[in-house]
Amino acid sequence: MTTMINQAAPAATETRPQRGLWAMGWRRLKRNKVAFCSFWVVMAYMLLAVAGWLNILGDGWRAQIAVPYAPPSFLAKTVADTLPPEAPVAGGTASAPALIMVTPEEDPIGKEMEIARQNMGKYATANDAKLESLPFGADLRGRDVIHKTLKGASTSIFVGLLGALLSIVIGTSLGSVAGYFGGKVDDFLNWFYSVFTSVPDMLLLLSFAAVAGRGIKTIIIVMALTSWTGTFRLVRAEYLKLRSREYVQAASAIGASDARRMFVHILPNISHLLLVQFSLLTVALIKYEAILSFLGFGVGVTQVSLGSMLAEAPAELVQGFWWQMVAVTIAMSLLVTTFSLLIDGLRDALDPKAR
Amino acid sequence: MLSYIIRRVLQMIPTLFGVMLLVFCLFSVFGGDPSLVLAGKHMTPATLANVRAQLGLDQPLTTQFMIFVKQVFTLDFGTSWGSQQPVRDVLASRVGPSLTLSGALLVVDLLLAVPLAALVAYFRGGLTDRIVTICCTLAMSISALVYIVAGQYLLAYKWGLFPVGGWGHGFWTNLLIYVPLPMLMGLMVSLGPDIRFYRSFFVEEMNHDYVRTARAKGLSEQKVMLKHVLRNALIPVVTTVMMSLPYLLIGALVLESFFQIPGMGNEVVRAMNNSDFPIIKAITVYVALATMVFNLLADLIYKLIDPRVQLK
Amino acid sequence: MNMYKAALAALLGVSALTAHADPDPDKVLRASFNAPETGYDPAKVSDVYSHGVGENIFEPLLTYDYVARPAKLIPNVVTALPEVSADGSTYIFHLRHGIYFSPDPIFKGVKRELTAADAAYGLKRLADPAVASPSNYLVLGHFVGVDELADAAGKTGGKFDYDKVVEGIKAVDRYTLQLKVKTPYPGLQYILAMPHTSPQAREVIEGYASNTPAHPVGTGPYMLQDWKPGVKTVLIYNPNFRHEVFNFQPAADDAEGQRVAKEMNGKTYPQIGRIEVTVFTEEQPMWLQFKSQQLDELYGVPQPLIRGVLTIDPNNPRRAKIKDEYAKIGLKLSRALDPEITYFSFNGKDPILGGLGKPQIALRRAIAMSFDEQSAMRDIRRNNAVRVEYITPPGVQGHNPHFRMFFPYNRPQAQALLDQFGYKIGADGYRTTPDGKPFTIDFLSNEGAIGRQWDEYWQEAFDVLKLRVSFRHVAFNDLLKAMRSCTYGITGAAWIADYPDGDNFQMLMWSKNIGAENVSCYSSPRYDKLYEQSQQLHAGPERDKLYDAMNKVVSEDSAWAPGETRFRNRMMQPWVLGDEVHPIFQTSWRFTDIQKK
Amino acid sequence: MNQDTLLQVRNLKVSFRGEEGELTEALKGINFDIPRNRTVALVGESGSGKSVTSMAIMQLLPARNTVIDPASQVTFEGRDLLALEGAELRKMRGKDIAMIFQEPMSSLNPVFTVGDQIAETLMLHAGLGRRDAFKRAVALLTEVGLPDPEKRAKAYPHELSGGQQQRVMIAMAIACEPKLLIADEPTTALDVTIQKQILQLLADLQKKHGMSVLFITHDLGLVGEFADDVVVMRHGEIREAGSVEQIFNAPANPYTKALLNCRPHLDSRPLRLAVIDDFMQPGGYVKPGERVRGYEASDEIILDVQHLAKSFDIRQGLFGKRQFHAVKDVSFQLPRGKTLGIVGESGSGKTTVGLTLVRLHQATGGKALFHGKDLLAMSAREFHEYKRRIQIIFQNPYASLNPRFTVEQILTEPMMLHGIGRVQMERVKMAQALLDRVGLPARSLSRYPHEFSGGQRQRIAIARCLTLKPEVLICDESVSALDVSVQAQVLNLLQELQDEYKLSYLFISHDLAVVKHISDQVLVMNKGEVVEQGDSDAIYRAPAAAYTRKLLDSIPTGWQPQAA
Repeated sequence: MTTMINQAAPAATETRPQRGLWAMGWRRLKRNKVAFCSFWVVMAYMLLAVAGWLNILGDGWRAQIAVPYAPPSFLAKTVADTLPPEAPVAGGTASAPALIMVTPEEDPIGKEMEIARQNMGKYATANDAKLESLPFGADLRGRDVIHKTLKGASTSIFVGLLGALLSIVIGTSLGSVAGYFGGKVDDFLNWFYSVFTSVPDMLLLLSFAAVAGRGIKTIIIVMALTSWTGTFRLVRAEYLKLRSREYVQAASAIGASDARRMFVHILPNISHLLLVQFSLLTVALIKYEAILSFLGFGVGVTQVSLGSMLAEAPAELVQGFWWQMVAVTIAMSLLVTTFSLLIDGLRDALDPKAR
Repeated sequence: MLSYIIRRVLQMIPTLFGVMLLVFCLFSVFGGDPSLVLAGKHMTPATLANVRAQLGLDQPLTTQFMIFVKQVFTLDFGTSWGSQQPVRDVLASRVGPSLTLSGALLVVDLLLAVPLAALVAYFRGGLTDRIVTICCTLAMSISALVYIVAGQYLLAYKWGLFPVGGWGHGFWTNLLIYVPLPMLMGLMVSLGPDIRFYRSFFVEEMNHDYVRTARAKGLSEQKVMLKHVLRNALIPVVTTVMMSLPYLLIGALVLESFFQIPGMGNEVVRAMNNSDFPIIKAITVYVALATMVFNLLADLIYKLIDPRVQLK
Repeated sequence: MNMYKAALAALLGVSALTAHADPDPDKVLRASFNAPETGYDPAKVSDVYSHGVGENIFEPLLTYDYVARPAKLIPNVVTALPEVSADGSTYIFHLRHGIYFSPDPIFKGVKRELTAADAAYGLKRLADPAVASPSNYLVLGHFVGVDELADAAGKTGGKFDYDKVVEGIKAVDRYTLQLKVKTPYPGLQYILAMPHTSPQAREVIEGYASNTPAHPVGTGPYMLQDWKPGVKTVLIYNPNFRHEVFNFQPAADDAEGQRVAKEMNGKTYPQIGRIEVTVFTEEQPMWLQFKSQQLDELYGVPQPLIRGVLTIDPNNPRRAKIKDEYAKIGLKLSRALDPEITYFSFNGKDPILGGLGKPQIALRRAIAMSFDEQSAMRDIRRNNAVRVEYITPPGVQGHNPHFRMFFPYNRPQAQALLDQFGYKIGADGYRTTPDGKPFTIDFLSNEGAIGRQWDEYWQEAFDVLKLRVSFRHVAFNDLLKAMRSCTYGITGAAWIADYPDGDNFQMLMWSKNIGAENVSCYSSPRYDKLYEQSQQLHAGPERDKLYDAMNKVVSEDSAWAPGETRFRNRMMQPWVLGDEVHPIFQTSWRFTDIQKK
Repeated sequence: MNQDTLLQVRNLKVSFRGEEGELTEALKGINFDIPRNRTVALVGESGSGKSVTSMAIMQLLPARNTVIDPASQVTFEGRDLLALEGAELRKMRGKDIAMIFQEPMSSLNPVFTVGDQIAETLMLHAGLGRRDAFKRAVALLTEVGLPDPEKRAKAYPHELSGGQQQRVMIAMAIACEPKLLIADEPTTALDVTIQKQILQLLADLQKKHGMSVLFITHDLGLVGEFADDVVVMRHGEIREAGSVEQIFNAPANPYTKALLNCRPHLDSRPLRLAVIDDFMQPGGYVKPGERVRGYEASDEIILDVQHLAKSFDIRQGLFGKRQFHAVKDVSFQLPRGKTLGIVGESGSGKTTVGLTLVRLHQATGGKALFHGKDLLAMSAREFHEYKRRIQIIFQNPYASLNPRFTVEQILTEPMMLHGIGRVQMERVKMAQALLDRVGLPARSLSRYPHEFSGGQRQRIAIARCLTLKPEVLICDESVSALDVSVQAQVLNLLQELQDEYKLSYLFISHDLAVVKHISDQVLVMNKGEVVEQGDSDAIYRAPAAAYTRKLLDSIPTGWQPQAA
C-alpha cells in the first residue's frame, strides 16, 4: 500500500521542502499526541535528573527530619500500643551493685578526656524535634520520601542513561566491525556474542556483580557488559545489509576508506535505530537496577536510587508502611511508561519506510 | 539436513569452550575464595589450607581449568560446596518445580498473549489498539518486585485467594494450588511486553502483499487474519518461544524465592550468595548447552513451519 | 514411615515397639528457618540452622536442661557428669545402656546400640584433615595423641588412623569413654554438649562416605526423612528412640518454665511425629504464612517485623509483649537473648587507627563515642537488643552485668578530644593526623541491605567528627579475608557462642588468635597475660575477676566500638505447647506438643 | 449504460490524507468504460494514478487514509461497486472481478501451497469441496501452461520461478471465471522473454473465457500488441482515451505523442531522444537526425578486459564448498569516447562484470588493463588513484545516494577524498557548476536526496562521478528504474556528456532497445558467458546466436497494423 502513496507523493515533495530525517521525525512526533505528551514528561524527568546531579533537587534527602516511618500527613493517626509502666523492682536500684567502668585514673587518656569534657561546649548542638508526619511519609530513618524519590529517580536515570550509553558503544563498535568486515573478524565476534548469549542474562549479571562489588560504577559497567548483545546483533545485521547498499559501494568507488564508510556513511544511517535502542536500553536498565538492588548489588550508602528504595519495600510493606513503595512505583512507572510510549512514537517517527 | 545438524553441533564446541572460559574466569580467577567461608569462624591458616586442598583450590589455575573441562565433558560437576550434595542430584531435584512454574507461565502467557495480540493488531490504529497498548506499557512499567510483594500481600494474605507460598508433593497439587499465584504475578510482568511484541509480528505480516491478494480473492477480514496472517505471524512467535525455552530451566529467581518454590532460581540465588561454584558452573554450562541445542531446534522447527527456509 | 515400621515389626516383634506409645505421625509441626542450612554432617557444618536440625537427630554426651536458667549441663547419653581425675586431666564417661541408633539400611535391620567407640569416633573425626571440619579447633591442641594422628594424616598420602588407640580419646570398654587433655580445658564439658561432638556410627559414615551430609544417623528422637537443601527438611520420629517421660523442674519464679512443665510433664518424649522445616529467605512470605496459620512456629521474628509484631519497652528492651491484635488470636511469644555479641572492630594493625599510642586510642575513642548506637539499635534492631557492655555476653558463664565497657555517647566531647590530640581540621574540611597528613578511614562493609543501614549511621558519625571515610562493600568471603589478614580500618563483627563459657568470648582479643578469631588484630601484652592466666582456671569468682580486668584493658584501649546482643523472638501458634527459647538450643521441636481444638 | 459496457468509471476522485492531515489528490475525477470482452490498457508513468484506479475499483485502498469523493461512481453491471459492503463486496471480489499484481512472489502467501491458494478461491466462490477444488486447481494450472501441474500444485510459491508464480496468480484469478480481470503491471518484474509468454497467455485466456481485461502498465510498447482500447493517464487525469489504433496512429494529446517517442526504438537511433517537453511546447517535436555508432580501427583502447572470471563460494554439505561461476571468461575492449553495451537477463552476470572492474568484487581470474595497467592486480593503495578514473553509476537512484548526506556533501566528498580543490569553498563552486551541467538548480546543494525525484537523483549520481573527471563510466542498469520520459532525459544527458568529455561508457542493461540506442558495440551475456559480441547495428540486424534472437523476438513491437 505504501508504494502507491509514494507514487502520489512527489507532487507534495516539490511544494514543501523537506529536511533531514531528524527534522521530519520531530514533526511526526509532534503530531503523535501520546508520544508528544510522553516526550515532555520524559524531558521533565531528565530535567529532574540533571537537577539531581547538580544537587539542586533532592539534595536534602539524607536529613532525618521526622520520626522513623512517619506516616503521610493525610493518614489518620493511630493510637500506639504501649506496655504498662514497669513495676519498681523490690528494694529499688539502691541495692544494685555499683557499675564497674574504667576510671579516669586507669584511663591512659583520662586527662585528655577530662579537658575535652570541659571544651565540648563549642560543639554542642541543639537537638531538633522530629516531625510526626510528612506529606508522603518518611522512611526508617525519618527521611522525607518525596525528597528521596526525587533524588532516587535522578540516580536511576543517571545509571540507566550511562549504562545504556556504554552498552550502545560496546555493541555498536563490535557490531559494526563484525558486520562490516565479515569473514574471520565476524566469526570471532560472533563467537564472542554467542558465548555471552548462551549464558543467561541474570546469571551473567549476578556473577559480574558478585565479582565486581558494589556501587554505581559497578552497576553501570555490569549492566553494560550484559546488555550489549542486543545492540551487537542489531548493528551487525544493519552493517551486513548496508555495506552492500549502493551508496556504500558508491562511496567505495569514489575512494572512501573503510573507516569512512563505516562511520561517516553507514553509522548515521542507523543512528535512528541506535536512538531507539538506546531508549529501550535505558528503560530496561532502570528496571534492571531495581532487581539488582533487590538482590543486594545496589548503590552506595550516600546515594539513593529507585531500586535501592524498592529493595526496602518488602520489609516495610509487611509492617504496613506502604508509602515508600507507592512513591517509588508511581515515580518509576510514570517514567517507564512515558519513556516506552515515547520510544514507540520515536520508532514510528524515525521509520524511513513510513516516509 | 543431517550434515547441517552435524555442522551446527560442531559449531557448538567453540561456543561451549567460550562459555567455560567465561565462567571459569568469572569465578575461579576473579571470584574470590569461597574456602574462607567454608572454613568456619574458627578458621586458622592451617584449616584454611586444608579446606582449599579439599576443594582443589590449591591447584594451579590451568589444572583447575582442565578439571572443569573434564567435568563438562562427563557432565559430572562433583558436589556442591554448600550442601555437599552431588550437583547432579541438586539440580535434578530443582528442575521439576522450576519447569512446573515457568512452563505453566509460558503456556498461559501464550494462550493469552497470542490471541490478544492478534485482536489488537486487527484493530491496529484504532482506539482499542491504543488503549491496550498503553495498558500493556503501563503494566510492564511496574517493577516485578512490586507485583510480587503487593500481590502476595493482597491476594494471598488479605483476601486469602491463594496460599501465601509453599510447595507440595504431587505435580497436580503444585500446579493447582501453589502455582497459580506466582504464575499470576509472572503473567502481570510478561503479558504486557509479550502482547506488544507479538502484535508487532501480526502488524508486520498484515502489511504484506499476500494479504492484499487474499482480500482481492474475496476473503473476509477475519478469515484473512485467522488463516493467512496468523499462520505467518506464528512463525516468529514459535521461534521466539523456542529460544526462550532454555531460560525456563533457571526459572524465575525472585518469584521462586518469594513463594518458597524449591526451583532452580532459588538455588541460583543461594549458590551465588554462598559462592557455591560447582552449582553455578553446572547451571551455566547446562543452560548454555540448552540454549545452543534449542537454537538449533528452533532453526529446525523454523524450517518445518516455514517452507521458504533453507538450511545451509 | 510405614515401611520402617513393618520391617522392624517383622524383625523385632511387635511388642518391643509398643512398649511405649509412639508419637502421633499426624502431629505435624511446621517450622521455619530464616536462612538456608547446609547439611547434616555435624563435623562438616558450622551454621546454627544445620546444627539446629542436628540437635534433633544427634545426641552429644551431655546436654542442657530445657527449662533451667541459666543453662545447666545435664548428662544425656551418659549416666552422669564425668568423673574428673585429681589433676583435672582425665575425664571418664559411662554410657547408658540400651541407647540405639535410628534404623538405617546400613545396619541391615539390626538394632545398633551406641557404644563408647562411637563416641570416640565422633570426636576423632573432627580432627581428620580429610573431613576438613570447621569445628576441628574443638579437638585439636587439646587431647593427648590426637594432634599427632591428624599431623600424620595431613602428610601427603596420609590417612587418619581411627584404629590407633590414643590416650586422649579412648574407648576403655563398650560403655566407657576416657578423655585425656594436655592442658586444662575449662570448656570441655560444654563442647561435649555440642551436636558437633555427637557420637557417630563409623559404618554409617564410611558407608555414606561420599555424601554424609544427606545421611545423618544418630540416636536422637528424630531422623531425616526428606531433604531439599536450602528449601525444606522433613524429620520423622526415630522408632528406636528410648522411652523417656518429660519431667521438667523449672524454678518457681520462672513463669515460662512453669508453663512448659505444666503443658509437657508426664508426656513421653517426643510428642510430635513429623517436623517440616521450610527455609524463608524473604521476610514477607514467612510472616504472611505464619499469620495465615500455614506455619506453626516462627524461628525468629524477622528484624523488620519486630516493631509491627511486638511492643518493646524503649527504656528496657527486656520487657516486650505481643501486640494486642496478635495476642487476641492467641499467638505466643518466647524470648531470650542470644549468646552473642556484635561489635565494631578497629583494626589493631591499621597505621592510623591501630596501636596502643595515646593519639590512636583517642581517635578510636572519639569514633566509638560518636557512633549513635542507641538510634541505630532503635531503628535497625527495633530496640530488640541490649547494648554490649562486656566481652562475654549475658547468659554465658563469666558475664558481669554491672560492667560498662564503652564510654558514653558524646559527640561534642569526642570532637574536643580529637582537638586535644591535634587531629586538626584541614583546608578541605576534614581532620588530619596529628602530624598534619590527611587520611581516609577504610570502613569495610558487607554487601546487602542490612550492611547498608549500618553504614548510614556510621556515615553520620564520621560527618560530625569531620573524618573522611570510604565504605568498602565486599562479598562475605572477601570480608573474612580482610579481617583475617588485618587489612581494613573498621568493620562490623559478630561472635555467637559455640558453648556458653566466657573463654569462648574472651579469647577473641588474645593476640595469639590474630589471623583467626581475633579479627580486631588486637595485641595487648596486658590482656594476653590476664587471658593466659584465666585459661588455667575453671569458671568461678577468681576467673571472673580476671575477666573484669581484661574488659577494662579493652575498654581503656577503646579497641571496639559499641554493638549489641540481640533477642531471639520465637513465635508459636496457640496450639503449640511446651515451646520455649533455650539460650543454647537452636530448636525446641523435640520438647513440644501440638494440641488442636 | 451501454449494454456492452461491463464497467463504467464516472468522476472517480480519490485523495490520500497525508500525515499532517493534508489531502493529496491522486485521481482528479476520471471517466472511462470497460466494454465486455475487450482489453483496456491503462497506461501512465509513476504517479499517474493508474494503480490507484484499479485499487479503487476493488475497494482495496486503505480506508484509514483514503478519501473517495462521494460523487464518484464505479458501475459494474448496473451496481455501484463503491457502495458495496461486507459479503456483497467479497462476493464481487474474486468472483466477478479478479486481480493479479506486479510482484507475484510477495503476492502469494509463502506458507501455503499454490494449489491450496487456488483452491481457496474455488471453495469460497464456487462452493467446491476441498478435494474438488484442488482437482480444479490442478486443471487451472494446466490451463495456464505450468509444466507438471500435479506436482506444482503441491509446491510452495518460493519453489517456483517468477514466471511460474505469475502463472499461478493468473490461474487463481481466472478460477471463478471472472467477468473482469485486472492485471496491474503483471510483467514488470519479469525478464523480457518471460514477459512475452505471460502476455501471450493473458491474451489467449481473455479470448477463451470471453472476459474483459483491465491491463495496467507504464510501458506503452506492451499495449500495442495486446490491448483493444487504451487510456493514457498522467498526474491523476486521463490525457487521452481511444482504440489502440487511434492512439498509436493518430495520438491527439502531446503527452501521448511524447510517450510514444521517448522510448528508443530498435529501428532508429536519433541524435537526441525526444522528451516530453518537446511535445508540450508550441511547435511540437522535430525529429533530429540519426547517429551512427560502432568501433573504429583508429579508436584508442583504454580498457582491455581479458578472460575476466568471477566465482562465488557456496557452502555445501558438511564442510564442502561449491563454486558458483557468475562470470566465466569475459573479454572485451573499450575505446575512448565509445560505449560498450552489455545486455542480458537477470542472472547473466552482467552486473558482476561491472562491479568486478571497479573492484567492488574481487575477480577470480583474468586481467583488466587500463591504459596497459592491470586494475585487478594492483594493491589497494595503487588502485586508489585509479578509482578516480573509472567510475560507476548504479541502478537504483533511491539507494545509491546516502540519505543522510546533503547534495553538497555528496558532491564534495569525492573531491575531498582525492584532493581536488584546495578548500571547501572551491569544491562547492565546482559542485555547483556540475549541478548546473546535469540540469539541476544550484539551490539543490543544501537538500537531501529524498527531496528529489528518481531522475533528479540519477543526475546527482552522475554529477558525483563527474566530480572526479573519470575516463570510464560504468552504467549499471542506470536508467532501468526510471520512467520512460525521464529515461530519455538521462540517456540524452549521458550522450551529451560523452560527446563533451570523450567519456567511455560500459553500459549494462537488460533493455535491448536502450542498449542499442546508446552502444557502439554490444556484448550479449547469458549465464555468465558471452553469447555474442559485435557492433550493435550488426547484431540487431543479424543476430548470430539463438539466444540473441530469442531476446530480440521478445521485445514488444508496439502496435502493428495487422494486429488490429
